[in-house]
Amino acid sequence: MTTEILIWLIPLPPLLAFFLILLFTRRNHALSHTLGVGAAFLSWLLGMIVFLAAIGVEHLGEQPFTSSVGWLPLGSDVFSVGVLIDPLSAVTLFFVAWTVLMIFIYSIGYHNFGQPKGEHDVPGLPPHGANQHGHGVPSVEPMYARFFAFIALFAFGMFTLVVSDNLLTLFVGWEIMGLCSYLLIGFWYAKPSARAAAIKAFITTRVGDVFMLLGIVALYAATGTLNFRQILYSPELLQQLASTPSVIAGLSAAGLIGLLLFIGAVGKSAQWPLHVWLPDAMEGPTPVSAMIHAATMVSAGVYMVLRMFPLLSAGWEHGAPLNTTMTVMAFIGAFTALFAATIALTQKDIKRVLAYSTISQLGYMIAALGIGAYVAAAFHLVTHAFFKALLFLGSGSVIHGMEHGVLHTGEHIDPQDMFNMGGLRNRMPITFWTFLIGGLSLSGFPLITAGFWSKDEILADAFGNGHLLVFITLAVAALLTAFYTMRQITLTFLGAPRTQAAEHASESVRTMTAPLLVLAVFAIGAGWVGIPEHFPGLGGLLPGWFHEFVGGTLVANPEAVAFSIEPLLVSVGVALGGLTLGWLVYRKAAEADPLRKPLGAIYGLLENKYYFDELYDSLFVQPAKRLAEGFSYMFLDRQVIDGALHRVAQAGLSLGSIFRNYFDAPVVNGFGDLTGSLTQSFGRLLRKVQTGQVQQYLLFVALLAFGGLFYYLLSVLQ
Amino acid sequence: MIPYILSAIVFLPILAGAVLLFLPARNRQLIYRFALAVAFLAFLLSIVVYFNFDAAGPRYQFIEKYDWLPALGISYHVGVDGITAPLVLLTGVVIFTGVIISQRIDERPREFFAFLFILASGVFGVFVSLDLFALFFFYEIAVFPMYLLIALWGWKQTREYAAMKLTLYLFIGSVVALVGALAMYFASGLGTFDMLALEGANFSAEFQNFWFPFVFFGFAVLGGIFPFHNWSPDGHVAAPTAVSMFHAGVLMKLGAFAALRVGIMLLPIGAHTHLPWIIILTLVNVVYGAFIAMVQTDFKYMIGFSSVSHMGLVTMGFATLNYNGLVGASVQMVSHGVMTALFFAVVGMVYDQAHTREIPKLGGLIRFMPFAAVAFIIAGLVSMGMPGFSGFIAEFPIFMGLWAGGYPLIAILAIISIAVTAAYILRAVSRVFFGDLPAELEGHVHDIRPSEKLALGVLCLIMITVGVYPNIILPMVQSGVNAVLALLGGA
Amino acid sequence: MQLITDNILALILFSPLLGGLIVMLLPSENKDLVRRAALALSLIPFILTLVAWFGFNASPEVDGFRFQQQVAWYPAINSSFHLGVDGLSLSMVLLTTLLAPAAILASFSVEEKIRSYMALFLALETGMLGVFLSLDLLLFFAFWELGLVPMYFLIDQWGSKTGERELWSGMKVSARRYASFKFMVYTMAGSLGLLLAIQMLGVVSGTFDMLALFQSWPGLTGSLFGLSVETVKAVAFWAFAIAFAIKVPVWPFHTWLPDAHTEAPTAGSMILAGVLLKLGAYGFLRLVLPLYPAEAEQYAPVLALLATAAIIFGALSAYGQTDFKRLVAYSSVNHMGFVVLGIAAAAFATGTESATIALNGAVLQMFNHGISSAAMFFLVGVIYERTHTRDLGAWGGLFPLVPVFGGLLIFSSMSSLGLPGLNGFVSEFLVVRGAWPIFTLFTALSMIGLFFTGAYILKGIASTLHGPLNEKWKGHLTDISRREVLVLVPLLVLMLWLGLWPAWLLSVINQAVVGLFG
Amino acid sequence: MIPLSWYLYLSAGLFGLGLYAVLARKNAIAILMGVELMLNAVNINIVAFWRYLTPQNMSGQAFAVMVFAVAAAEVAVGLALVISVYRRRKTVDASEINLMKW
Repeated sequence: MTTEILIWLIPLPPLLAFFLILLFTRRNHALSHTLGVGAAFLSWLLGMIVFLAAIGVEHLGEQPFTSSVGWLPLGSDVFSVGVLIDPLSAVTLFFVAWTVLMIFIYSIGYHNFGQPKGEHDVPGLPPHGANQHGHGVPSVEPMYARFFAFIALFAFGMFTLVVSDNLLTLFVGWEIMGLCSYLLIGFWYAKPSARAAAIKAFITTRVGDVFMLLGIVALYAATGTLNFRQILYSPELLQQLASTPSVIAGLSAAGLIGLLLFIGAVGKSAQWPLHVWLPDAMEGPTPVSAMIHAATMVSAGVYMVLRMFPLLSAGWEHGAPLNTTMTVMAFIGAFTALFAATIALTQKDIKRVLAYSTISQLGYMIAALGIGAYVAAAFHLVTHAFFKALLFLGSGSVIHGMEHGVLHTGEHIDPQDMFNMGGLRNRMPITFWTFLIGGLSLSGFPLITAGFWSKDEILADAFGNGHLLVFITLAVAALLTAFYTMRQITLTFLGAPRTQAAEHASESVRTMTAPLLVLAVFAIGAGWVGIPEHFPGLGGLLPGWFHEFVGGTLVANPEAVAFSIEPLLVSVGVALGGLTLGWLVYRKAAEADPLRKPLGAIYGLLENKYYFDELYDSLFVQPAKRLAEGFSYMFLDRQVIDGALHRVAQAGLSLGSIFRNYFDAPVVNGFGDLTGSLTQSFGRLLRKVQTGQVQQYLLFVALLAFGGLFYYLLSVLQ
Repeated sequence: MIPYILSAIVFLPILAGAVLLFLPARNRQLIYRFALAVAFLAFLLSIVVYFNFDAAGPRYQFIEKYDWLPALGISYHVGVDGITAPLVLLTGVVIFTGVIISQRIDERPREFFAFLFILASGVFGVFVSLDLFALFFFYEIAVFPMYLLIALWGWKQTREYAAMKLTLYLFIGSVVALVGALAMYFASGLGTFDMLALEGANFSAEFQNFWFPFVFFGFAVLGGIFPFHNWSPDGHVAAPTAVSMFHAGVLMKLGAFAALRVGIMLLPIGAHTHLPWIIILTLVNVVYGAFIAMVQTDFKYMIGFSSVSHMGLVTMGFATLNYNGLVGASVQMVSHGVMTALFFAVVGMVYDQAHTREIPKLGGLIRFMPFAAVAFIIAGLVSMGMPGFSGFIAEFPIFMGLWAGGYPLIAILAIISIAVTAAYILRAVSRVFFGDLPAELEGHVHDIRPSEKLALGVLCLIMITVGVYPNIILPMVQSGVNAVLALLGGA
Repeated sequence: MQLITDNILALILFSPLLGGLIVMLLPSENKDLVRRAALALSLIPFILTLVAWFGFNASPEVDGFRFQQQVAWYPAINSSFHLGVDGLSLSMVLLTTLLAPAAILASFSVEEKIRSYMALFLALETGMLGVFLSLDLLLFFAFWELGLVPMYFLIDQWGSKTGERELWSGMKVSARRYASFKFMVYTMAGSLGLLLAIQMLGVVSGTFDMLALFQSWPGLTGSLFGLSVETVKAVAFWAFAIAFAIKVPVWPFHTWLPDAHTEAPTAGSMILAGVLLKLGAYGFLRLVLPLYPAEAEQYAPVLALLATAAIIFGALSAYGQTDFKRLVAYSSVNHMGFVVLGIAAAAFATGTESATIALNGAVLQMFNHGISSAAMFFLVGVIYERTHTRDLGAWGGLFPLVPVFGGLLIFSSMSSLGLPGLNGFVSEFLVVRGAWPIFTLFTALSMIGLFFTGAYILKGIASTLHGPLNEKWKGHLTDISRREVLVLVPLLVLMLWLGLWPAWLLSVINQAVVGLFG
Repeated sequence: MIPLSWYLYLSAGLFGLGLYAVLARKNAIAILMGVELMLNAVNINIVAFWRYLTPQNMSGQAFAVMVFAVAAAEVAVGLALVISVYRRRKTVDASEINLMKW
């Protein structure tokens, strides 16, 4: 029971830190980062305890740590939320806790804690550096405290996502991270580019999110629950979902739900076609990039897919042909892996290269899941988290060093452009070596690096289960990966400095290098837990329990694919080949990229990311704007609806005046007046008789009298 | 039961009018004070009548009966029932407030008040008399002074025209009605004009069907029924404020009431035959009046036509010949009386200061006469049937009456008028009282006098009280209506 | 004490009105006194509501209407002054009495005619409470109409002074007069049908008491006015539905709303969006569903279609705005669309689990939207008071100048955007969940609206706070004041609290929903 | 004894004279005189009828006396009028006195 309580507690410290920092310690840098790091450390501590407890348990898959409380009283029953630690979340928790902690520590140095305030620094812009006895030195980030608050919230989101036992709270964490990525990418909000990037990231991921929300809703509607255990561990329920048809023809309910959820993952993990936001996200401070890309957000996508794998793969058992969802996943994953890798070849910005490599690596995992290589994907997720975090932090440290040089020399160059670097290995050795380890691990340098093992397992799975197309695509991608990784390393650290700034670059402070070292250890060691038993030589040396452990998450623990030599050779080959090629091509590279000439137009295409941004802009963004402003508001509301209302009002008024002017006044009133005037004129006629002559009057009287008399007499006589 | 109270109410004003003529013409203050005192006394008496009326008691109360011309079966026979008691109160209120408002009259106030009081006596007389002859007698007494009041004190441009028009319409109407009445007198063979007796004389269906239109329309003209409504807007506009108040507030009710008392109650069969088509005329009143009011730019004409529209509701309520309709109509008579009196009072105040009634030429008055503005707004809410005010209490049952009477279509068409009313009332309010004061009015507009505030206050108080606590009037109205229904054969 | 607990509802209902009268008696010169008094008086109904709330929760097992009170009012037509609450109305009452003090505190910055302003405001509160509290159809209508009057004057008198609106053929009127007039006449005209239908009901069933009508009316058969009862009911249903749809507002009856909201004074918009719109939705729940179950089921798809249109076009129009306040106004259309969608879904499949969930969601969404839109309007008002513009283009990069304001704006924006963890999400999720199995297509389409919600919210934030600082405001802009923060705090707390622990409210709502439609 | 008819002839003749004077003469005084004649003719009638038809009651004389009174008053008023007209217009010619013309 105590473990469950600990699990509940894991996400809380960062949340508290977030509020405390924003509400109280905004002005105090030291206090703020103490709070932030302290919170991260607490979560890390809890995470580790839980992790150890978890690996201690036999068959954690069957009896995971769970605990839940009623949350929404709905009708007769109650929707409850809670926490769940099973093997998958345990390992995820492990790497998340580590990377998060490292990133927190790293941020202290990265934002120049303890440096003077810059004269021209304003909130919302990167520090311009301060002037200290004559020459420039880095200045402290103006929004130092706020940064820690944001990443604390970010951490909260991620931990929530990992420990939650149901899709809803997972989605909560998911969206909170979305918000934080928005806030953090737009951290230097005064830069229009950063603002645009932030919005782009949020909106693009939101596309996925609304679909995912639908997926969640559909799942809830179909099963009456969102609890992972209740859904994913009842094969009959899954079977039934897989068999019932959905609203969309030819797609089972499971398939529909799976696809909807997967689209969410596509958005979050920046898979094609929703990948566009991720490279722009480099606008944020480097720790943020590491946070978003390596440790948390993008992993969240894959993590969710891993979580829901039983549902996604419902109706598919090992060896059988893939179901719709998985086919889609396999295709998109593999395609993305290759596609992103090709773009990465031509990027100048040290962080963008990593960004695209991230996309491509995530493609790997998705593809792996697509072909059912569950464990391999999880494995690669873990290793990738470590080495990519390492790489990002390393690149951050490089940029930091370069900025130092820039400030020192006053040279006006882009400190992130790799072609302005070179020969940094001497200036910043720790960064160099750690970066090298990370790079090799990324490119899958055989045997020693973590990346090799995970990547090799994916390839082996693809090959062993006969998904040749996927296998080849991934292999090519791996080759390219190795190539651009080496290109990056060569351009950055090897050769001679190309600029003044590069010469005067300096090694970063200890708070930044220490995390690099820690992560470097994992970048190598993390792989050893997953060495296949039958691997020649190394097989038995270390207990390859990872497969056993994580596989236990599933009801039917998938047994590892049989060992075969071809994929091994291929992966070794592509890794080494790519590395050497990269070195050969770029060891003498000057300002211009040697590949530009030979590739020609293709190079331009790649450099501009296949013009996807432009495409989307003209395809979606502009039309949406027109639709909103022109059609919906101006036309529909203002012209059609309001117009109609005004017509009614007009009609009423004119009706009134018609009544008045054409009926009431002439007819009704006229009639009355007419009667009056007629009477008058009649009287005017009679007036003539009034002569005023008394005797005339009397004459009339007399005549009348006689007339009357006469008449009377006549009548009497008859 | 207070003895002679009705006679007191009826004859107090006319005597006071006579006395007034002997007061020195120069001493305006004295004249005004005296008039005010008399009016207030009349008001008090009407209050006494109203609150001493026992809804549970007999149908007619405070009855007095003396022979007048026994040979012709004419007697002075007065009494109030549940329908007339509120109307007596209404008259009391209007005479009181009207006198207050007339303080601004400065040309021959003595004669003005004298005639006003004669008018008042006539009105009281009509409401209380239970004898057909006496009813006509008072009716003419009430109509005749209108002519002089309008022609002598009215709005210079149109007063002769309007006065003549009004008088002709009303006299012709009354003559037509008189013919009908005489026909009844002779046909009944009872040799009496006593209405209670005549109610008993069950006339033949043919007789009723033939004579009902005479009687009904003869009186309904004064009620402003379409197409004989046109005298009223002109009359309202031409008349001096107090007279407009009296006119729209009480006199038109006189017509409607007489149409009910003489027409419907004495000739029930005829009513059943004719009202189904007459109700269409009332519908025209309601809608058409509202629409015309909407396009008026003359403030006072707007109110005039709004009265046409609202009086249409009264006759409409009567025409349904069922419980709800009659209750609603009876309440509407009071509600509209108070409301429109207030309207005209405020319009008069505005006109006295701004010297124009063109709505577009006015504006921003609320800053100078807030009390009057608020009062006008309240009256406006009443007239647009806003719940919580007497208008709603009155109109709602009328429409229910339409449903119950099986005229759903009429109800649906008539309800349009409510929206239109809202439209023109709001328009007037926001044009006249809100916005900015036109430059040419700068310095001409001041707040109204305390006494006038008192007058407006009394009127508002009634409208709100009835709206919030309808029970203050309903029981007696119900008792009156039930009697009518009994005559109508429980229809 | 006994007296209070016995007449609790009447007290809640009339204490604001009395407060208004008291305010009118205060000296108009002493503005601060007037303001403080108004605030204090507006707190009384709130406290009373809390008393009622806890009294209500004290015995959750009791079903039906509580604290009932019946006094003869209009016996001539069998209408009585009948009050009572269930979870549905009580939550709305809580919302009203909570927002009123906030709004009054927000209007402390009003300078002209402050006394009448406050009095009208309190009167308005009574009007709204009356709708929620009355169990008599006539009474319901009475308060329904009464609420319009103060609002009309608030907009017409204290609305934004600038701005014109062209009617037709070049004829222009000042924007606030246009808005107030449109608001009043449109709503009144819309209520005419309701009025007729109510009269008809009264005539046919001889009573206006809701509880009685719920029993007698739906089961009525035979023929009325020469038509079959079904036809009559269908017509009456639409009469009701349109009146409420205009108030909600449902597309395409919504165009009065952006004008009214935009022109109304800040507090006016707060109440307008916070409570007045809820009256319409409440009408659907309280009257339409119980009185016309069959018709509601029959026409629910139409309603759902309109709701979806409201969601989509509301969001789109909001996104198309350059006026911040108008943007927020349209966001109301968008959010209320979800309420109606939920109601329509529930009407279509009464009694099912999904229906219950949808209704819960709808009611909760009413509450949430009340809070968040009020907060949004207030924040817009705050920035408007300082910069005297609402044009999104005129700001930019204000964050460094107004950090606290910025933070609060982002917070409430996120609540209005439906960010999980804040109140908006729970209700939207429930509505979508409830509607999905019933109106799958509409629900799916409404996601477009949900998507654009994000778009316009970010547009708002981005063009006020983010981007390069517009130098013009440097030094001319003070951060949000303590009083203004005080206005927001309760709202923000509720946003968070409802987001994290909605059960405290939802349990009350749920009980009512189950009791009524379960 | 003299038959009733003689009296009637007499009064008829008188009445005729009076009527002629009233209709034909221009002088207002003369017209007045004519009127007087007619009145007296009436008197003769009345008295005659009384004496011959109902001698038992006095109604005949009563009426005759009334007529005297009326005649006297009428003469007084008439003369006064004529005199005042004469004062203003210096004429008593009835044809020139048309004040009552519209």
